[in-house]
Amino acid sequence: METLDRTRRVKDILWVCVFAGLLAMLFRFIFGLGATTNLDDHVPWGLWKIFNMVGGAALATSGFTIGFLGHVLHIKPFDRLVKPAILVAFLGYGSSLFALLFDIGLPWRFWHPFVFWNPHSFLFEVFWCVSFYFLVTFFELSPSLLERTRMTRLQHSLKKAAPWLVVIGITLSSLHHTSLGSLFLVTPQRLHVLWYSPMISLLFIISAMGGGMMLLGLIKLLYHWWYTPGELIVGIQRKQSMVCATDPESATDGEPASASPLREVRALAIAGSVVLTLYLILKLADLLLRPEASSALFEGTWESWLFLSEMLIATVLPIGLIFSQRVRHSANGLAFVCGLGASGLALNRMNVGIFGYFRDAGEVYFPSLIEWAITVGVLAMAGLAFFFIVEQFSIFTNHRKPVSDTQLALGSSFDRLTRVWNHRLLTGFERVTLIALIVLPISWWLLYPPYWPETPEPVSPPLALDSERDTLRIDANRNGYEVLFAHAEHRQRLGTETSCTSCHHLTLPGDQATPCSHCHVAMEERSPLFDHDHHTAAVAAAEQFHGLQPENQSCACCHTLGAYHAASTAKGCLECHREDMHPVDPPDDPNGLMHASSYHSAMHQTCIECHRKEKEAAGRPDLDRCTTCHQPMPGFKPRPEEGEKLDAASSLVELAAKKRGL
Amino acid sequence: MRTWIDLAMGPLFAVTFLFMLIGLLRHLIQQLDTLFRRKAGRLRHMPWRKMARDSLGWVVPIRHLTSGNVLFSNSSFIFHIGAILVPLFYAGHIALWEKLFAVSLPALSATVADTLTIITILALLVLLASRLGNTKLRTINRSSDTAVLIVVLLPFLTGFFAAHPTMNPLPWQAMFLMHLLSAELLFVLVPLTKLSHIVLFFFDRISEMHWQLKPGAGDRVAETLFGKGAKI
Amino acid sequence: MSGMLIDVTRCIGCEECVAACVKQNGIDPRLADRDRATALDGLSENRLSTVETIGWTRFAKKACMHCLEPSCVSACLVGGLTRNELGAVVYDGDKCIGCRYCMLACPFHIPRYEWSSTTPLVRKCDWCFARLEAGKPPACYEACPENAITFGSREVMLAEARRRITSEPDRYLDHIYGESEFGGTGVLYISDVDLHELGWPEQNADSIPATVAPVLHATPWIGGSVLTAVVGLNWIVKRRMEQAKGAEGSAKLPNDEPGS
Amino acid sequence: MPETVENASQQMLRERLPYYVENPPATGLVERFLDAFAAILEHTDYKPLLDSYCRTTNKCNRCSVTCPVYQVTGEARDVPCYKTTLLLQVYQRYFSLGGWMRSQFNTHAFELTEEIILEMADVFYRCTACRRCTLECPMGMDHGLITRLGRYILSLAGISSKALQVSVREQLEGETHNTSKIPKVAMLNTLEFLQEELEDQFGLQVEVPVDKQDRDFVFFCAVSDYLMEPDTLLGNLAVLYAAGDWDRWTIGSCNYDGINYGLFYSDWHLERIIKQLVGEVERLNGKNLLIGECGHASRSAHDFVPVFGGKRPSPVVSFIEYTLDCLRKGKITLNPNIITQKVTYHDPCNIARGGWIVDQPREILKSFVKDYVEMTPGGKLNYCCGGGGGLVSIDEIHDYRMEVGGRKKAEQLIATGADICIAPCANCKKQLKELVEHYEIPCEIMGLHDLILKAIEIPGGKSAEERLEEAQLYAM
Repeated sequence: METLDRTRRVKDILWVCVFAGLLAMLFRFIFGLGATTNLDDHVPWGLWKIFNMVGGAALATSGFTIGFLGHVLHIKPFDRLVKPAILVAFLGYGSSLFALLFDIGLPWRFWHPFVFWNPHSFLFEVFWCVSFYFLVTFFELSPSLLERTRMTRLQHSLKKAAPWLVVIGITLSSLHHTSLGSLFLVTPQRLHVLWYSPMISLLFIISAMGGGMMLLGLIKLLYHWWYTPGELIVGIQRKQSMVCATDPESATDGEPASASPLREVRALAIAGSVVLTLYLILKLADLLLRPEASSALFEGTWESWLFLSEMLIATVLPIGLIFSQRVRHSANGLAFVCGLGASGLALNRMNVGIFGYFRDAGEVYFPSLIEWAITVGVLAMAGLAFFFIVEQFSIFTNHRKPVSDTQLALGSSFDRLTRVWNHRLLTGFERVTLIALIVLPISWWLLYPPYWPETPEPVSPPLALDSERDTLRIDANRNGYEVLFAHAEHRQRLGTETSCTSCHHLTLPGDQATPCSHCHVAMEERSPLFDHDHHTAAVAAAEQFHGLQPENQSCACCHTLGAYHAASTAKGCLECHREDMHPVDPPDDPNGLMHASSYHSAMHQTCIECHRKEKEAAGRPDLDRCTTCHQPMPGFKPRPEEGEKLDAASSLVELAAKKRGL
Repeated sequence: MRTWIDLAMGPLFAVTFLFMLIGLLRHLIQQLDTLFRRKAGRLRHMPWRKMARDSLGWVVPIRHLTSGNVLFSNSSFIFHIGAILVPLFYAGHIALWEKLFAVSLPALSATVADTLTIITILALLVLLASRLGNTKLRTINRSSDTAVLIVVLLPFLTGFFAAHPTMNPLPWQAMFLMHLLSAELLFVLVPLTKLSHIVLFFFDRISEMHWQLKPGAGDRVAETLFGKGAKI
Repeated sequence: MSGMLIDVTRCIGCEECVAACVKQNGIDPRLADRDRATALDGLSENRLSTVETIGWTRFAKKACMHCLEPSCVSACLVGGLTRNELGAVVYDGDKCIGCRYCMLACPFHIPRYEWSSTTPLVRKCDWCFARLEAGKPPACYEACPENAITFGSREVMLAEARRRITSEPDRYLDHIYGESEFGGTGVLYISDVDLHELGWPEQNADSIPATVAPVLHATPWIGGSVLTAVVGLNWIVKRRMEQAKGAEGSAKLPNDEPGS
Repeated sequence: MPETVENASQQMLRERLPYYVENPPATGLVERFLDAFAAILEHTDYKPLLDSYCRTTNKCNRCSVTCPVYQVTGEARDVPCYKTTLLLQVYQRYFSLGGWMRSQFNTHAFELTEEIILEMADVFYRCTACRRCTLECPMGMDHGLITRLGRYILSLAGISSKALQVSVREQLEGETHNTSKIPKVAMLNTLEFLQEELEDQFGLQVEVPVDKQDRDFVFFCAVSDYLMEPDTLLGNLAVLYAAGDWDRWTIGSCNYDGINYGLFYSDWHLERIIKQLVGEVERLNGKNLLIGECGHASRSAHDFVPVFGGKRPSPVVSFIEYTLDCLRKGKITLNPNIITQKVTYHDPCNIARGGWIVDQPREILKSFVKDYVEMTPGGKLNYCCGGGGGLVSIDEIHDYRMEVGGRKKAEQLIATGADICIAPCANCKKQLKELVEHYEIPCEIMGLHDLILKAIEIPGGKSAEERLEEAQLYAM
C-alpha cells in the first residue's frame, strides 16, 4: 500500500498548485495583463510564452524523436517507449497551448490565425504546425485511451493509421521546431550577440531532440519509482513486485524483468547525449564562425556567464557523466543525467527568449507571482492528467489492469495499534475540496494584484523663489530653461491692487501670502485639497459643536451614521463653507471635495491666455511662443561629460543670452 | 491602530470570508454529491414533496413554537430573524456588498436596524441562559455549543457600539477593530462548527435519503469481519 | 509615398506635438502626463509619440518610423499591421490576437500595448491616417511652433533635407537618418548630433524582412525533404524486416505487440 | 462445543446484558466494536450521513419533549440527542480527520471504553425507534436511523437481542424459513381450519389458493398470525372473497413470513429477508406483494423492496389499502349497524410515522362504525405502543415495557374510554393486550379485519345479523 502514499502526497502538492493556478487564472482575466504580470512595453514576451510555449514544446519533442526511432527505424528498446513518449508530447503541447491562452491579450480570438493568414511570418508557420501536431499526438494517443471503451472499430482504424500519423508528426515537428528558432531571427540588434546566430533554427531542433529524450527518460524513471519501485533495484533479483503485476512483455525478453525499465532509460540517455554532442559541436562551430560572438564569450558579463552555464548543464556535464559505467547502471545516476539534459534545454530557451533581451530592453524582467502561479498551475494540471491517464490506461505497462490508488482491500483497514482508520479518513473528494479550502483563501491574499500602477511620486513644482516678489525665476522641469517672470512689471502695467485677482484667487481666506505651490503641489497631476486632520481638530474646537469628544463625535458631523470610514458618505464642502470658498477648478467629484489643478496647467492657463490676447495689442508677434518665456538660464554650462561634441549647443546658449541682452 | 484596521478590513477579511464561502460550498457539494452520485440509482422513491413541506415547516414553525420547550424555541426563532436581516441589510454593510459583489441591496433604516440588533442580542442572551440553566440541556451540551453562541453574540455587540459612538465605552477605532476581528472569527468558525447549518439546514429532511441503504453492503461487511459464508 | 522630415537642431522640446497627438487620438491628457514620467522612454499606450532629449540641449520627436519594408508587418501572423498606399503603417484592431510579436520585431521599440485594459490592443502612431485621407497633414506637423517637422512626399523631403545640409554645412552632420536604415524609413532626421546618442539603432543596418527571407523561403523545402526522407526510411526498414521475417519463418515481429 | 473457560469480558457481558448476548466472542469488546464500525463505514454509505449529523447537531433538546420514554422517565440518558451523540462521538474521534487531529494534540480527548459500549447497548435497546423525535428535530436528525445503526454495529460486535437473533437465524438459515418455526404442514392445516370457519360462519365452500402461479397478489402476513390471530386472517379471506378477487391472489408455501426483524437491528439480515420475499414472488411469478396486518412487515417491504429488489422490484400493497380500494369501488359492503361499541384506532409507528397509512383505516372504520373516537395526538404524531423495535419479543423487559414504554399509550387509551381499540399490527396487538391487562383497561384489542369480519356482507353467505345472533347464542 505504501506506493499509494507516495503518489498521494505528490498529488496533494499538485492539487495545491492547481488551485493556486486556477485563482491566478481568474485574476489574470479580471484584472488584465498589466496588473497581473511584470510584462511591459520593453519586455513583451515573458514566462508563459518562453518557458511554457517555447520551452514546453522543446521538452515535449520526445513524441517525434521516439516515434522516429521506434516506429520508423524499429530500434529495439524504443518501440516500447512510443506510447509514453506520445503521452508526454500530448501533455507537453497541451499545457503549452493552454498556458498560451493566458499570454495572448485577446484569448477569445485564438482562432484568428486559422482565418487571417500572413505567410511571411514565422509565427504563422509555428501556429499551424504546433496546432496540427497537437491534433496528431491526440490521434496517436487515442488508441490507448479507447482501450477501455467498446469502440474497437475506431481503435482498429486508428492503429492502422498510426504509421502515417507518425510520419506526419515527424515532418510537422521538424518544421515547427526550426521556425520556433527562427522566430528570434527577426531581432538582430536586440537579442544578445551570443545567442543571435543565423543557425539558430538548426540549433533549436537539435537541442530539442536531445533534451526531449532526456526528459522522457526522467519521466519513465519517476513512473517506476512511484508505481513499481521493486523493479528499479538492479541486481537484486526481486520476485514479482507486490503492488501490481510487472511488465509481462519484458519478461518474455529473456532479460530479468527487474532490469527492463533501466535498460530503456539507459538507451534514451545514450541517444540523448549523442544528439547533444552534435548540438555542442554545432554551437562551437557557430561561435567560431562569428568573431564578435566569440569575443563576447569571455567578457565576464551576465550574458557570458549564462551562456557558459547553459552549455555546461545542457551538453558538457551529461555527455561527460554518461561515459562512466557506474552512472549508466544506477537509477539515480541516470535520473541526474536526464535531469541535467532537460533542464539545460529549458535554460537555453529561457536565455534565448528572456535573458538575451535584457541588455536591449534596458530593464530586468522577473515574472510576477501570478505568472509563476499560472505556469506552475498549468504544469500541475498536466501532472495530474499524467497520473490519471497512467493509472487508468496501460501506457507504461502493457497489461490491461490499471493501477488505481483507491483499491479497496477487503480486509478492514482499521489499524488496531494506532487506532487510526488509515488513509480512509478522507475520501478522494473530501481530500481535494479540503485542499481547496486551505489553498484558495491564502492564495487570494498572496496573489491579489496591486492595482495598476502605483501612482508615481508627483514631480514637485520648482523653487519658485516667490519671496523676492519682483522677478520670479521658475525652472519648471529643471532642464536649464527657466521662465523669468517680472512680477513687479506686470503688477505695474495691469493696475496695482485691482489686478491681483486676475492671477490670484484672493477669495480664499489667507490667500495673499500662500505661494502657488502650497495648493498646486504636483507638477502634472491634480492634488486633493481636503485636509482631514485639520478639519477634525477644528470641528472639535469650534463651540458650535461644543462638548463633543474629538475622538468619536466629530465624525458624526460630516459622515452619515455608521459608515465613517467611507469618504463617499461625507458631506460636501459647500454645505459649510457657503460663503468663503468659490470653486476655481469646478469640483468634478460629486461631494465637492476640491482638487487643485496641476502646477503646469495652473501657470499656463493664467499666463498664456493673457499673452495670446495681448499679442496684437503689444505688437510682439512672438508673445505666445514658448521660447519668449522659456530661456536657457544665464551661466548654464552643459554637463562636463558632454565634452566637445556639444560645442554647437553652447553657441546656442550664447545666442539666446545675447538676444536677451543679459 | 489604523494599520490593524486596514489589515482586518483588507486581506484578513478576504481570507476569512473566502474561507467561509468555500467551506459552505464544500458542505453543499458533499450533500449534493451524496444525493446524486452515491444514492443515484435508489432515488426513485424519495417523497420529495413531503420533504419540502417538512423543511418549509421549519422556516415558519408555527406548529413547533406552541409545543415543547416554548421559551427556547421562540427566542431561537426571533434571534434568527435579526441574525439574518441585520448583517445583510444594515446600511454600513450595503457599501461593503456593493464593493465586493457589485450588488446594491435595499438598506434597513437606522432605527429598524438598531431595534432588530437589540432584539437579537436579547434573544441570544435568553438562549445562553436557558442552555446553561436547564439541567437536561447542560448535560448533553458540548462546550462548543455555548462557545458558538458567544462567538455569534460578539459581532452584534461590537457592531452596535461601533455604530453608536455616544454609547461607545472604547474609542471608535478600537470598537470598530473588535467588530472586524470578531466577525472574522465568526467567518472562520462557520464551516467548522454547527454554524454550517446556514447551508445544511435546507437539507434537513435529507435523512429520508439515508434510508435508501446500499444493496449488497451487508454481505461485504459480514465478509470483511467474519470471512466468507458467515453464519448469524 | 509620404515622408516626414524632422530637424533636430530646430526642435526645442516643448512637446506641443505630443499634446496635439494626444488630442488627435482622443486620449485623456492627464493619463498622458502621468505616463510622461513613468514610461522609460516616454512612449506608452496613452502617449503615442514622445520627445527624446540628450543633455537637455538636443530634442527629437520619436514615433513610428513607417519603414518602407516594415519588420512588424512581416512579423504579425494575422496581418494586423499593414503598410498602405500612402506609406503609413496602420494597425487593424479587429484582427489582432495580442501575441505582441510586433513589439519584439520592431527595431525602433515603437509599438505599445494597452497593458491596463482587459481587452488590450496595440497602440502606435499611424501618421493621423484619418487626416491623411482627408488630405490634411498630421496633427504634430501643424502643432510644431518651431516647424521642426515638415511633411510631404518622401522624395520632396529628401530633397529638402539635402538642401538644408548643403546650405548650412556646419550646422548639420552630412547624413540623413532614415534614408537607408533598415531598408529606408518614412520619417527622416537631420541633426548636428549622431542620433545613436538619442537611442536610435546604428545607422547602416539592412532591412529585417530581407535578412530573414532566405530562411523563410527555405521552410517548405525543409518540410518536404524531411517527409521524403522519413517515408523512404520507413519503406526500407519495413522491407528489410519482411525479408528477415520471411527468413526466420514464423518468428514474431519484434514490434508486433498491441501498442504499435 | 466444550464449555470453554470464559474470559473476564465475556463473564461481564453475560451478567450485564443477560438477554442481549448469546455467546460473547473472546476478543475485546472495544476492538470488535471499532472493527465493525470501520467495516460498515467502508462498505455502506453511512459516512455522509454521520458527517452531516456531526456538523449540524444543535443539542436544542426539542426532541426529548416528544419522546414517550423521556416523558415518563425524565432521565438524561433518554434524550434522543444524547443517544445519537454517544455514537457520533465515536465516529468523530476515530473516523474523521478533525477527531484524529484533536486526539494528537490534547491528551484527554474522548477514548472509547467498554463502559461506554455497554451504556450504548442499554440506551439503544430502551428506544423503540418510533421516530417521533425526527418530526420535532429542526435539523431533521433521524434518531431512529442512528439507533438502528448503533444496534447494527453492536450486533456485529456480538451484542443483539437473543430473541430476535434466534428467530432471524431460523428465518434465514432454518429449514422452515420463518420466525416462529411454523412448518409448512402447520400452515396448511391452519388454512384448512380457516376454510372450515368460513364454511360454518358464511356457508361458503372455498379453497385457499396455495402456490398458484401468475397471480396478481402474493399474500404475506406476520407468520405469528397463523397461530395467534386466526380471525384477522379470516377477515382477510372474507374481504378477498367478497371482493371477488379470489383467483387473483395466492400464498407461497416456501416462504410465507412477512416478518423482517432485520429492520430493527441489522441491514445485513434486512436485505437477506427482503431477498427471500422477492425470491418467493419471482418463484410464483406474482405481480405485487400483498402484506397483511403487520406494521414493520409492511414498512420493511414497502421501503426496502424497491431498494434491494433488483432491477424491476414488484410493487407492495398493504391489505388496508386493498380493503379501502375495494370499499371505495363498492366491491365489498359493510353492514353499519353491527358494531355498536365505541371504537378507537391506534396508529402503528412503522406505517403511520412516514405518513403512508394514516387516513385509510379511519375512512374504513368511519364507514361502518357508529361510535368512533379519535386518540389525541392521533395520526402521524401518535404515541408508540411501547413494544416497537423488537422490544415486544423480549419478555424479560416486560415491566420496562409496561411501566415506561407503554405508559403514555395506556393513558391515551384510558382518555378515549373506547371499548374496542383497533391496532393493525401483530407486535402492537401483543403489547397493547399486555398493557390492557396490566392497567385493567376495559378495552378489547382487535385487528382491523377482525371488525370487518363481523360486519362484512358476503353474497351467497350468511348475512352479518345472522352471524351476530349465532355469536351471541354461542357466547351465552
